[in-house]
Parts: sequence; C-alpha cells; structure tokens
Amino acid sequence: MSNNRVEKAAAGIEAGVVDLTERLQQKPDIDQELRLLEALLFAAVEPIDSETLRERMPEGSDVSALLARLARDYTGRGINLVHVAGRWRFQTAPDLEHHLLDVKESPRKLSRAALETLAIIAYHQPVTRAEIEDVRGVAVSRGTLDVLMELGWIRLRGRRRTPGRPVTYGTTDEFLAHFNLETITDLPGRDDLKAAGLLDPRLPKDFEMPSPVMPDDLTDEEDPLDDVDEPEFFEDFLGDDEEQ
Amino acid sequence: MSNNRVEKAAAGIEAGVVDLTERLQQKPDIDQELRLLEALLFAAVEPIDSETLRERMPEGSDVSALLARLARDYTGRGINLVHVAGRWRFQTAPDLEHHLLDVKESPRKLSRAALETLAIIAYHQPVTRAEIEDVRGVAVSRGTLDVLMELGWIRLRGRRRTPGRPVTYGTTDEFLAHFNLETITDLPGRDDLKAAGLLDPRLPKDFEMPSPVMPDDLTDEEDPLDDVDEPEFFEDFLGDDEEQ
Amino acid sequence: MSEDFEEDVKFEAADDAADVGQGLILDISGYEGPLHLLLELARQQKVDIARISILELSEQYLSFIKSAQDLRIELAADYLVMAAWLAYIKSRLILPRDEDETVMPEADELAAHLAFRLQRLEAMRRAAEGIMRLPKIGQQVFVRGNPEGLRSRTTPLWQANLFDILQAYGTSRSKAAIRNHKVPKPLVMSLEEARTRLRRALKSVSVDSSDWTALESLLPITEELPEDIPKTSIKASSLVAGLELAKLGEIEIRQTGTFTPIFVRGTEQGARKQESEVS
Repeated sequence: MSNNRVEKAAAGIEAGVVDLTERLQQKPDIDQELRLLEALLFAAVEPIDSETLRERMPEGSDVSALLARLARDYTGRGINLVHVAGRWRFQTAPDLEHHLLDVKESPRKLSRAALETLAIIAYHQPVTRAEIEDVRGVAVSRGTLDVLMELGWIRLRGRRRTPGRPVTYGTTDEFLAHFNLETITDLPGRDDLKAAGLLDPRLPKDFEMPSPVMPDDLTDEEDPLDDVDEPEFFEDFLGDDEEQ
Repeated sequence: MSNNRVEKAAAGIEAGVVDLTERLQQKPDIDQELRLLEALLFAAVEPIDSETLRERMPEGSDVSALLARLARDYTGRGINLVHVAGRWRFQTAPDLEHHLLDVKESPRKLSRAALETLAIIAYHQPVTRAEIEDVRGVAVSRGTLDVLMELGWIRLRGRRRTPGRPVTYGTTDEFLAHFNLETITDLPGRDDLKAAGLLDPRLPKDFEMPSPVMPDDLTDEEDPLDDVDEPEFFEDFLGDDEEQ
Repeated sequence: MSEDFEEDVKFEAADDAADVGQGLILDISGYEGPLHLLLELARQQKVDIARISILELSEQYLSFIKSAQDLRIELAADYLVMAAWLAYIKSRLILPRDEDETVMPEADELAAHLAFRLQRLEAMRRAAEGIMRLPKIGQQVFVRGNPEGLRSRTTPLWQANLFDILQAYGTSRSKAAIRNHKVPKPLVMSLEEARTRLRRALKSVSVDSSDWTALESLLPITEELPEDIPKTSIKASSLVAGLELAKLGEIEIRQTGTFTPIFVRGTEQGARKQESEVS
C-alpha cells in the first residue's frame, strides 16, 4: 500500500480536470466582442433583436457594426446570419436545406394490386391498361402502374393500333434481372402453375394462359410512343413523368 | 478483321474521352462540401459521428479532412467545433460562459449517493449493483440509479457471467458528451486511480484490476441483457421501467 | 442496510458535520452508512487518509456508537454490526504481537481491508467532484439554442419475389375465370309488376270500381309473391304505380291529410281500357 495513494490519485484527478478544461480553451483569434456576439446568437433559443443584444454585450460595444461584420463573415458559408422581422439569428444556408433531409429506404412488400398487375403485364405483354383491367376484373390505379414504373420493372412500349390507340405496357430487362429470369419464357406455364397449386383446379377446361413473350421491338400491332399528333399523350403521361 | 480493330480503337478513344470528361465534372467543390458539413453540424440536435456525416455528405467527400479544416476555421472564434464521445458538435467557447447567463441551465443538484454512484459506475464499469454497494458500504437505492438513468448518463449493459448473472451498469455516450469527454479513458485521474489500485472492486488481497473501459460491445464476462430465461430480470427491471 | 440513509444527503451536509470539529456528531442521518461515518471520522484525524490508524478509528467509532446509544438514538443494525466488527479488530490489534504469531496477520489484513475500503470510497468521492467540475453542457459551454435538426424520411423500397408474382397471377386469373357474373336480383317489387297487380286488384274488388277503396287493402301480401319482397317496397311501388295510373286517367287517387289512408277508385276511362285489353 503506497503511503498517500489517495492524495496522489486526487492530484491526478485534479490534473485531469484542469487538462480537460484547458483542452477546450483556445486562444481567442478574433475580436472578443465579435466572439461573444457570435456565441450569443448561436446559443440563443430564439432570434434576438439588436436591443437585447446591446444589453447582453459589454457596454460601449458597437453592436450594429459587429452584426454587420459577423453577417459578412458568414456570407457564403453553410450557415448565415440573417435578419428577420427585426431579429437576428443563425440559420443554415437555404440552398443546403434539402441536404439536411436524409432519405432512407425501408423495404416494403408490394401490394396485392401491384403484384397482380405486374404478373398480368409479364404474361400478357404487350398489354393495354384496359386489357389488364379486363383480366383482373378490377380497375388498375395510376398509382399502381407508377410504382411498377418507378421500380423499373415495367415500361411503356408503344401504342396499340386500335381505336383510341391505347398505350401498351411490357416488362423490362431489369424485371428479368430482379426475378432471376433468363428470359421471359422462363415464367412457368399453365400446367406448372396448376401443379404448384397456384391455379384453381376448378378452372374451366378452356382456360387459356398466354405464353409470355417480351419482344424488344414493337410488334406489328404497335406504333411507337413518340406520337406528337396525339394530344392525349401529353395530358396523360407528361404529368406523370414529372412526378417520377 | 482490320475493320474490327479500328472499331475497337475508336471505342477505346471514346471511353477515354468519357473518362476524362467525367473526371473534370467530378472535381470536388471543396468549398461546397465544407459548407454542407458546416450546415449539417449546425443543424444537428445531437453530436454527429463521422459515419453519419459520411452518409449525408456527397459520395467521395474526405470528411476527416473537411472536419479538420472546419475545426481549424473555428479555432479561436466564439463557437468551436469539438470532438466528444467520438462525435462532433459545435459549442460555445468556454471562456464566454459568464456572458451567456441567459441560456445557462439551473445546475442539477445531485445527491451524494447519486454522485458517488455515478463516479463508481464511470470508473469501474462494467460494474454490478453489488460492487457499487461494496464500494459505498450501503445499499444502492433504486431511486439513485433511476435518477442517473433518467439523466441518460448510465445504462444497463448486460449480465455478468457469474452466479446469479447480475446486471452490469456502464455510462452512456450522453454522459461523455455532457461532460465534454472524448472517451471514457479521458476521465480525470483515471490512470492514477488505477495505478493506485483504487479501482479494484474486490478485496485488496486479490489484486485483479479490471480496466475501466466503456466498450459498446459486451466484455467477455458479460452476457446480453435480453435473456428471457431469467425470470428475475422481469421482476427486477421491467417494473422499474414502467415506473419511469 | 437501511434506505433511510440513502437519499437527500448532500456533500454539504457531511462537510458541515465535519466543520463542527472534534466533538462527536450524533446526527447520524448525515451519513449514509457505517463506511461513510468512518470516513468522516478518519477525515477528522486530519492526516492523510492512507495513514489513518484503524485502531484509533475503531475507538472513535465505538465511542460514537456508545454515546448514541446513551442518548437513545436509534441506530440501524449495520452500525452495530460494524461496531462489533471494529471491537473485534481492536481487540486483536492490541493483543501483544509475540503471543500468537498465527493470529496477528489476520487482524492486520482486516485492518488493511478496512483502510482500503475507506481510501477507495474517498477516491470515488474525489472523482465525483472531479467529474462535476468538468465543463458541462448548459453550464460552461452551450450548444446551439434552436437547431434546425437533421430530418430523416423513409421511402419505401418495394420488394417482391417470383413466387409472389406467380401466386398473384394464379389467384387473380382463377378468380376472374370462375367469377359468376349472375347479378342477384334486388329484393324489390318492380313498378311494372306493381302496376299489373294494382289494376287486377282494382278490378276484382268491385264491379262498380267507382267506389273509393283503400290502397292499403289492394296491396298483395308478401306470401302471394314468389320472393320475400319487403312490405315497404310493395307499398312504395304500388303507390308510384297508382300515381302513374292516375296520370294516365285510369284511376283516381286521393288522400285527405298527411299520413291518412290513401284511397283509389277506377274511372270510366280505366274500365274502358281494361275492357278493350280483355277483348
């Protein structure tokens, strides 16, 4: 047992406190009054008016001049000193505002409607919205198609050469890649689905399932999309594109 | 064949040009990155670690270098960039304390029991309740631990791998941040206390000295807390949690 | 150990107690337990705590406990346990050393243990003071008063596997193919039916259909109908049918006041029409 180990340790504690306190102390580099003004505005819970600042600052400080200088110091930086409604405050530069928002992705299961729509597009492509609705027996919402479009799994292919010239949908290469399909023909057929119990066994004998194809080029029944003399095109899709 | 070669060469030239253009475009705008870093640190409510900063900064930013530059920029000013608990934050220069009475919080009066318990947990961690009681010579009341827990300064760490599997306590990053400590090894006089054998939780004759560390991960002697086959855990702590 | 000594004890309280000086302070609530009391007594020896005499300390403690007992101050059990233990140490320490060599080291060890515990507690107290003297947030240094905050927003990352798609396809197509398109007939009496029945009923009630008859009495009862058509529907459809026939001039319809029964009677035109239809 050392003789006065408690005192020694206490001296160590004391030295540590002094050290840690000194570590934070820095030699003032700028005008003391400017430093104080900066700290006051930084720590303030709400914007401060010049009058209050004058009260807080040492007597005789030229607060207006100091404010002007501080505002100039922070011009073009990530934070700015701004004067709003007669009060002063620091705020992050407006152009950086959107960087302060961190967008994180959280995995979520696709909705039943989206899954059905995607499956129908995969098997029946090129397929129009009306045809998808016909197969599903329910309307397809724009949102559902948007989600699939955003995921990059489906695309607008062209326009069907029928009255109204509806847009046709098809799957993308990304779709194949995501679902680990070499080609679209890898999708299981009627008998496979039946064997897997995914098709109702009570289905009528004449129930037909298309053999999926995913032609890169437009089929004979399709026209290209960029068809400027079709006013609906602009109404219908340009707005949607902007949302994405 | 020669045709092929020409094409290959042309493709190579093309690739080179693209490369160079990209590189020119990607020339990092240091000032812009510094501004963003500054804004992030200013806007943050809590100290931020470099990892989070890296995530929020543009890809390829040299966050360490930018932090160093920002810290230098603010040296000697009214606000400084400091490193506490492994994270970064802006705070006012300590010498301006007396001018910032406006925002000064009324000091939290802690009981002697709470202070001693905090010190024992900080210097001895991971430490069990029985060990705290051994140092203080009295039972540790639930209230004392609750006060420290509510302040966010201590936390349950795990369970000691000894009979009875007692819960171990340690300090939090919030504790370090509140007291301006970079790491737990910064605790004042820690090395002196250790050298003097005063951090020994057991009898002096068996001089096994655990080093007071605050590892985020459990030590070899600790088990994780969420141990469902330990009924005492629920009795002992779940009830207390509800009270808080 | 009693919890009575736990809370609301400040450093100041102990320091004040120490300032009172050599005299024994009997306000033991100022100490959390025997160890804290011993530490206080040791501090009063005004020597380095590492050099305190356990023997002297034991004597002080014992006399403290004795005077407390004389004053009938209730002492927690652990104070008395400590007193007994110190009395034992004291007796061993003052025994002549050369009497029994094997016993003495034990007493020394116990005394050393107590000294160590006192030193350790004292060290922790100093450490606590040290921690509290560090620059603290909200006391010596201040963080931003109104930070904008870094917000996070999560966007969904949609996930699906091939099985999901196949299952959705199978279910969708099965449902569509098996779906029965027969729309169930609504349980109401059609206007057409009501008209036919009303005409027939009017004809059957009287040969001279110019008598006023309550519409109510002309209504078919539910049992007469092939389906379970609710009465309200029969009534409503019949009234509308009656109004329609009145408009065509086949019947007359009247009601004397709100909620009073509605009466109908055939007109000549109606009778003619019916006759022409029959013939």
